[in-house]
Amino acid sequence: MSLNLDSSVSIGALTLRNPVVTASGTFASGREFADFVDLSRLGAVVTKGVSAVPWAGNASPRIAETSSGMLNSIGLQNPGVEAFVAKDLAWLAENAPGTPVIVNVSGHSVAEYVAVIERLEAEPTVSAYEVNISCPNVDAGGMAFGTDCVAAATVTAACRAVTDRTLIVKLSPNVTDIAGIAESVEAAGADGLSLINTLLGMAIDAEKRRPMLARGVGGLSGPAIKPVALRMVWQVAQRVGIPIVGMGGITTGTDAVEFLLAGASAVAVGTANFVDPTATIRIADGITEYCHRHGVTRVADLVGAMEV
Amino acid sequence: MSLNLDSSVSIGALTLRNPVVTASGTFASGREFADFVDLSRLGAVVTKGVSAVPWAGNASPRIAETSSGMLNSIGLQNPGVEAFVAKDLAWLAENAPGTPVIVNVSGHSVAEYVAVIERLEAEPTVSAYEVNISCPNVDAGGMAFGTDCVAAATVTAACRAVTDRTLIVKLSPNVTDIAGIAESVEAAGADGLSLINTLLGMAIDAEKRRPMLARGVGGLSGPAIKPVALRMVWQVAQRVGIPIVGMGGITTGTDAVEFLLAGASAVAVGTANFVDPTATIRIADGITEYCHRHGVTRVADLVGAMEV
Amino acid sequence: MTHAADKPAIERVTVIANDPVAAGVGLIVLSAPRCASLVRPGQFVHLRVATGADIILRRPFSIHRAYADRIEILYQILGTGTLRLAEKPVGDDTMDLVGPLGQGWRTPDTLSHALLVAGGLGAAPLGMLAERLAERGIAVTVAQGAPTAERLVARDLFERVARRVELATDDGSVGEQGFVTGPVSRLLAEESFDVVYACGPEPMQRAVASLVSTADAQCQVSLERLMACGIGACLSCVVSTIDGQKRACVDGPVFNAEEVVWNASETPPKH
Amino acid sequence: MTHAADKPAIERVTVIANDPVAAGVGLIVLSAPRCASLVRPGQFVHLRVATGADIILRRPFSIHRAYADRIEILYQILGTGTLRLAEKPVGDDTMDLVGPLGQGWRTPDTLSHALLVAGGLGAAPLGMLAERLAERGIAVTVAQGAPTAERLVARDLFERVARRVELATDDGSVGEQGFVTGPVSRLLAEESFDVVYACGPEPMQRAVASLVSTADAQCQVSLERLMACGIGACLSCVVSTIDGQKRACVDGPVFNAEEVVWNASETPPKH
Ligand SMILES: Cc1cc2nc3c(=O)[nH]c(=O)nc-3n(C[C@H](O)[C@H](O)[C@H](O)COP(=O)(O)OP(=O)(O)OC[C@H]3O[C@@H](n4cnc5c(N)ncnc54)[C@H](O)[C@@H]3O)c2cc1C
Ligand SMILES: Cc1cc2nc3c(=O)[nH]c(=O)nc-3n(C[C@H](O)[C@H](O)[C@H](O)COP(=O)(O)OP(=O)(O)OC[C@H]3O[C@@H](n4cnc5c(N)ncnc54)[C@H](O)[C@@H]3O)c2cc1C
Ligand SMILES: Cc1cc2nc3c(=O)[nH]c(=O)nc-3n(C[C@H](O)[C@H](O)[C@H](O)COP(=O)(O)O)c2cc1C
Ligand SMILES: Cc1cc2nc3c(=O)[nH]c(=O)nc-3n(C[C@H](O)[C@H](O)[C@H](O)COP(=O)(O)O)c2cc1C
Ligand code: FES
Ligand code: FES
Repeated sequence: MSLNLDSSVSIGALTLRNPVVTASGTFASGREFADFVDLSRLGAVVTKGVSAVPWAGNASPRIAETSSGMLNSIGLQNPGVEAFVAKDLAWLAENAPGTPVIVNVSGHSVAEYVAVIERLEAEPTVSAYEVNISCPNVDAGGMAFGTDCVAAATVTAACRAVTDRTLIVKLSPNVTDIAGIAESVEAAGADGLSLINTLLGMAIDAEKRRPMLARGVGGLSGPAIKPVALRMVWQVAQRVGIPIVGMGGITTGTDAVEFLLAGASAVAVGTANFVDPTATIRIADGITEYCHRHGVTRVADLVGAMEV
Repeated sequence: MSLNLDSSVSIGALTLRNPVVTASGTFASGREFADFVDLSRLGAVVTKGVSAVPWAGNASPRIAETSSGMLNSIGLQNPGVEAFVAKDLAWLAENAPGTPVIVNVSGHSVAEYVAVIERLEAEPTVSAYEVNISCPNVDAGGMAFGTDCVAAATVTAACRAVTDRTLIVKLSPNVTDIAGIAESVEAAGADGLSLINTLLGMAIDAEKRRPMLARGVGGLSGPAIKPVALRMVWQVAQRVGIPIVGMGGITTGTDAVEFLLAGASAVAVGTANFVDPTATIRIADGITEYCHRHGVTRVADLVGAMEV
Repeated sequence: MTHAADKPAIERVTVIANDPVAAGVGLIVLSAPRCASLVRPGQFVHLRVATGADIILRRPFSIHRAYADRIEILYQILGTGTLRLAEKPVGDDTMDLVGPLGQGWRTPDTLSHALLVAGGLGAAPLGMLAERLAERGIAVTVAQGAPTAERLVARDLFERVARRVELATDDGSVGEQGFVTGPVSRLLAEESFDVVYACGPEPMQRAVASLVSTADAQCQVSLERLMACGIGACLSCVVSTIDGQKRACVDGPVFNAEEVVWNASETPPKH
Repeated sequence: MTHAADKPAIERVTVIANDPVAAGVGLIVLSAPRCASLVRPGQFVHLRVATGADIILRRPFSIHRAYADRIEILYQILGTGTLRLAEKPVGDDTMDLVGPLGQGWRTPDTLSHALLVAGGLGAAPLGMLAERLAERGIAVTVAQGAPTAERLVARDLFERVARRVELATDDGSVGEQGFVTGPVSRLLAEESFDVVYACGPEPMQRAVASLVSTADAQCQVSLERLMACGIGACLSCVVSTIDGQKRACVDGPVFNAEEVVWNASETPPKH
């Protein structure tokens, strides 16, 4: 039935067969979900955060459940770019050849972000980079870059300088004016933006009088944050010209359509993958169903189509 | 059974018989809840926002439900300070004589905030002011004052200059560094801080392709925001010396205890009043029960007692 | 706080029956002794349909009928809350209500002939009114409209207590084809009424009000608004009136048609 | 994605029975044909206890027993999720599981005598193991400990299939008074085992592991961690090992005791 529907959307030079991608850190590099999801049906696989050298991540406990959401302080644990290339990229090339791979890039410093990209430039199967300047779970770097216009622009420009591939910058919601940051990042050469990363939050164990997370604070995700995410996508879409990958609590096809209407060109599914490992496909089907019901023939026509 | 428990807490010169107060705008001025709540059992009644002249508020729809939360864009509709004095203050003086009244003050400009306080200085039954520099639902003023250190300090200093009563400033969570704003407000003479006001959010009706709220955006409240509120109370408590009234999603006694442990000296109950009109009392009883279970003899001992 | 006898209160309810009455419409019978004994026609309850759920707000529902220790609610499945209501099994005791709430229909002592105008689910708050008026020996005429004959909910109740019932359906499956305003204008021409009580989609209520304004009868309408608190505190349910903004939950939901400043944007997105 | 026969899948389950077996402990029997046919001892399921609820994450539970089209879960009521699980009526079909998940107990072909050490709810993942080992004619000895006699859950199962069962309770209400480590050290002295399988509070597993390290037997432990995804993607369930960080959900929950770098902070706040 999707024959008469054009589901493709574009992020810079990159065309996605449909707008549904995976949210970094919630889908590993796809292998763990291959039992549940036909990876060839995804718009793209956005990998977990990859850093120049291996990162151990934070102490446990690393997650806590909250009302309609969860906190995490994983801290970008990853085996580093070399192991990523050898294991994850190789696996993806073999098992999901037709699906674009967007590598989420982590760093403690501008140099580290650049180092990861420079290393990956040699890899033909990487389609785009998503530079994470918004992780609330690492001390140095991480969110710090995402909360200041100048720092955000600096990282962006440095990454831009070393790649011609589609460059997406992932923004932090823990700021006063996300649209201002978005403008600086656009000016610095980003091809697209993804938002939102998690909201900085905390959960407390009243019985033990301790934070639930070993790190104390963590990133809030899930349906609880959807209203904040929709608002930010909408605000940013008013102010920039580059495409947006919207995310934050997306659980159903209708949620995804709301993000498209607010101005996102694509949507990422994160926490929902933990609740329903088939969430990405269910959501893609939901978008298709919505389009048929509303006589929409091009998903791209929904982008920013909200009447305010 | 609360005989052997000292539930009193202090905010500046003001002593509350227990830490549970009402969150502004969710309890009107108490009259509407008198059928459900013994007002004499509240730590204080924090009134709805009061402005110098009547405000009509925003267009409808003004609320939308979200996962474990709600959005509102009431827009501080109120009949102005004169009507407030004649109707609400008079009613409170007669029907809740022993309960401190904290008036939540709204303004579009510094002069308007000052005007409201100057008028209320003449009223003996006002115990304290809560200056709302964080309302996301008014265009001029409102949140603008709460998202900038200088503006926040200016409003605070101007209000401080015209009253010796306990002055509480209500902070916006829609900022990069709430602790920084808190420090400026403390330096400008505030006796206490209350946080958090609502997170700016949006809900979209996918079928109609319109925002759910007539105003487009609104303030997110309820359990969904509790993790963000706890984190901010904790961050601010590390950086200021003045007492904090903590709020954001408090629904149970345990929730309230979490805020006390994070560093709040008192807690405000908002959205929960809509779900259970007796929420304030249920929560106060829950704190008492917790103290008995943990052998706590002074509620004040719980303030900031979290081990990190 | 002493619960002055007629004041609203929180009351745990038990499901006595819960059955479909038309496509997407159900009738739930609840055991709620206190509310049943206090409620007046046109009042509503604020029902907590779910606890520990992702939806936190209560849902407002008119009381369709009240007798002995029971109340009846006629509900249309519109979204999450009403869907969960429809799934409540007999015996379920997880819900509680706040009520009875609001100002009901006003029935002057001089009232001798009343016209009740029900559009679709608008029949809900009119059921109890029709019964109580009939009990008082007041002549009741009903004009009821719906998309189809099947959707003429509570039609039997009206047929039972009303002197005369005129029907209209969009598809003409019963009564005259078209909106309920058809029968209403005919009735206003043929008979004289002291008060016209109207409930249904707001455009329909508005149309009825303007028809009545030309006749010499008083017109009352029951308005729907989004409601958070249901008890007058949150100002989410404002109704524009010639005397300024009022609250549907405590100043209404029933208003005199003349005082209402009709404002489509105020009506809930659904219904 | 083709579901290779032994791969985990999402499976809707129906509640066949759900009864308390001790204070705060229940046994739920679920119809789950696919999972029942694939599961190996020591594996677990990630159960979606509630939908449309304020809690969104699944809950991991060991499979206590599996037969025909059914699986049994032995659960302790700890919080919201397990409380809701305890409230599930027979016939409920609102839950689904992801499973079977994880690496179960390893049972070498050379295995001839196994010691199963169960502390409290640690009996859960050992029930199926005891049955399957006995079916294979392998000698099973069980050391079980709990706060009280009543809390010796699955004791009957162990008595049924084990060659020998030694008990310990904190209150001495049955067996020797004290921790299960008492019987374990005695058994290790008296008999010789190829493998010791331990599950229970992590301090107890750690104690058992060090006892075994002095004997010449292999020791396997089943570890609990907070789990979001349950399938290896989120890294919320890390276990420190001598080979670095592993994931309890896919590399475990069963680990060889020697490879575990015991780290109390990694264990869930509860249990
Ligand atoms: C005074 C009053 C009396 C009512 N009486 C009845 C009745 O007798 N029978 C009946 O079927 N319905 C009645 N309604 C409408 C009923 O409240 C809504 O249909 C119901 O709240 C929808 O909830 P939902 O979760 O299914 O829909 P959703 O759209 O999922 O609800 C989302 C939010 O919007 C609110 N909402 C959605 N539609 C309406 C609406 N039309 N009015 C008010 N709030 C709405 C819900 O309460 C909830 O807060 C009445 C409304 C009011 C104000
Ligand atoms: C592999 C594995 C097998 C398990 N097998 C069993 C079993 O057979 N029987 C049994 O009773 N319990 C078992 N548990 C523990 C069980 O998962 C928790 O008791 C349960 O998740 C608590 O949920 P709750 O909502 O009641 O508690 P809450 O404290 O309200 O849960 C809050 C959050 O913490 C998590 N959580 C809390 N305690 C634990 C814990 N001990 N382990 C993992 N997550 C936890 C919950 O999953 C949820 O995400 C197992 C855990 C794991 C990891
Ligand atoms: C467990 C977990 C790990 C995450 N890891 C990363 C990461 O490595 N890099 C990143 O940019 N975002 C990371 N995120 C953020 C998500 O990609 C996403 O921005 C956020 O969770 C909001 O979407 P959601 O509500 O659908 O989960 C992580 C989120 C979760 C829950
Ligand atoms: C309907 C509504 C109206 C509100 N009006 C005001 C107000 O007038 N002044 C103010 O300072 N805060 C106002 N608030 C914010 C609350 O006081 C509180 O800060 C916020 O809702 C978070 O608490 P909660 O999650 O317990 O509701 C309002 C909140 C709601 C939901
Ligand atoms: S619903 Fe809150 S004032 Fe009417
Ligand atoms: S629970 Fe997600 S990796 Fe183990």
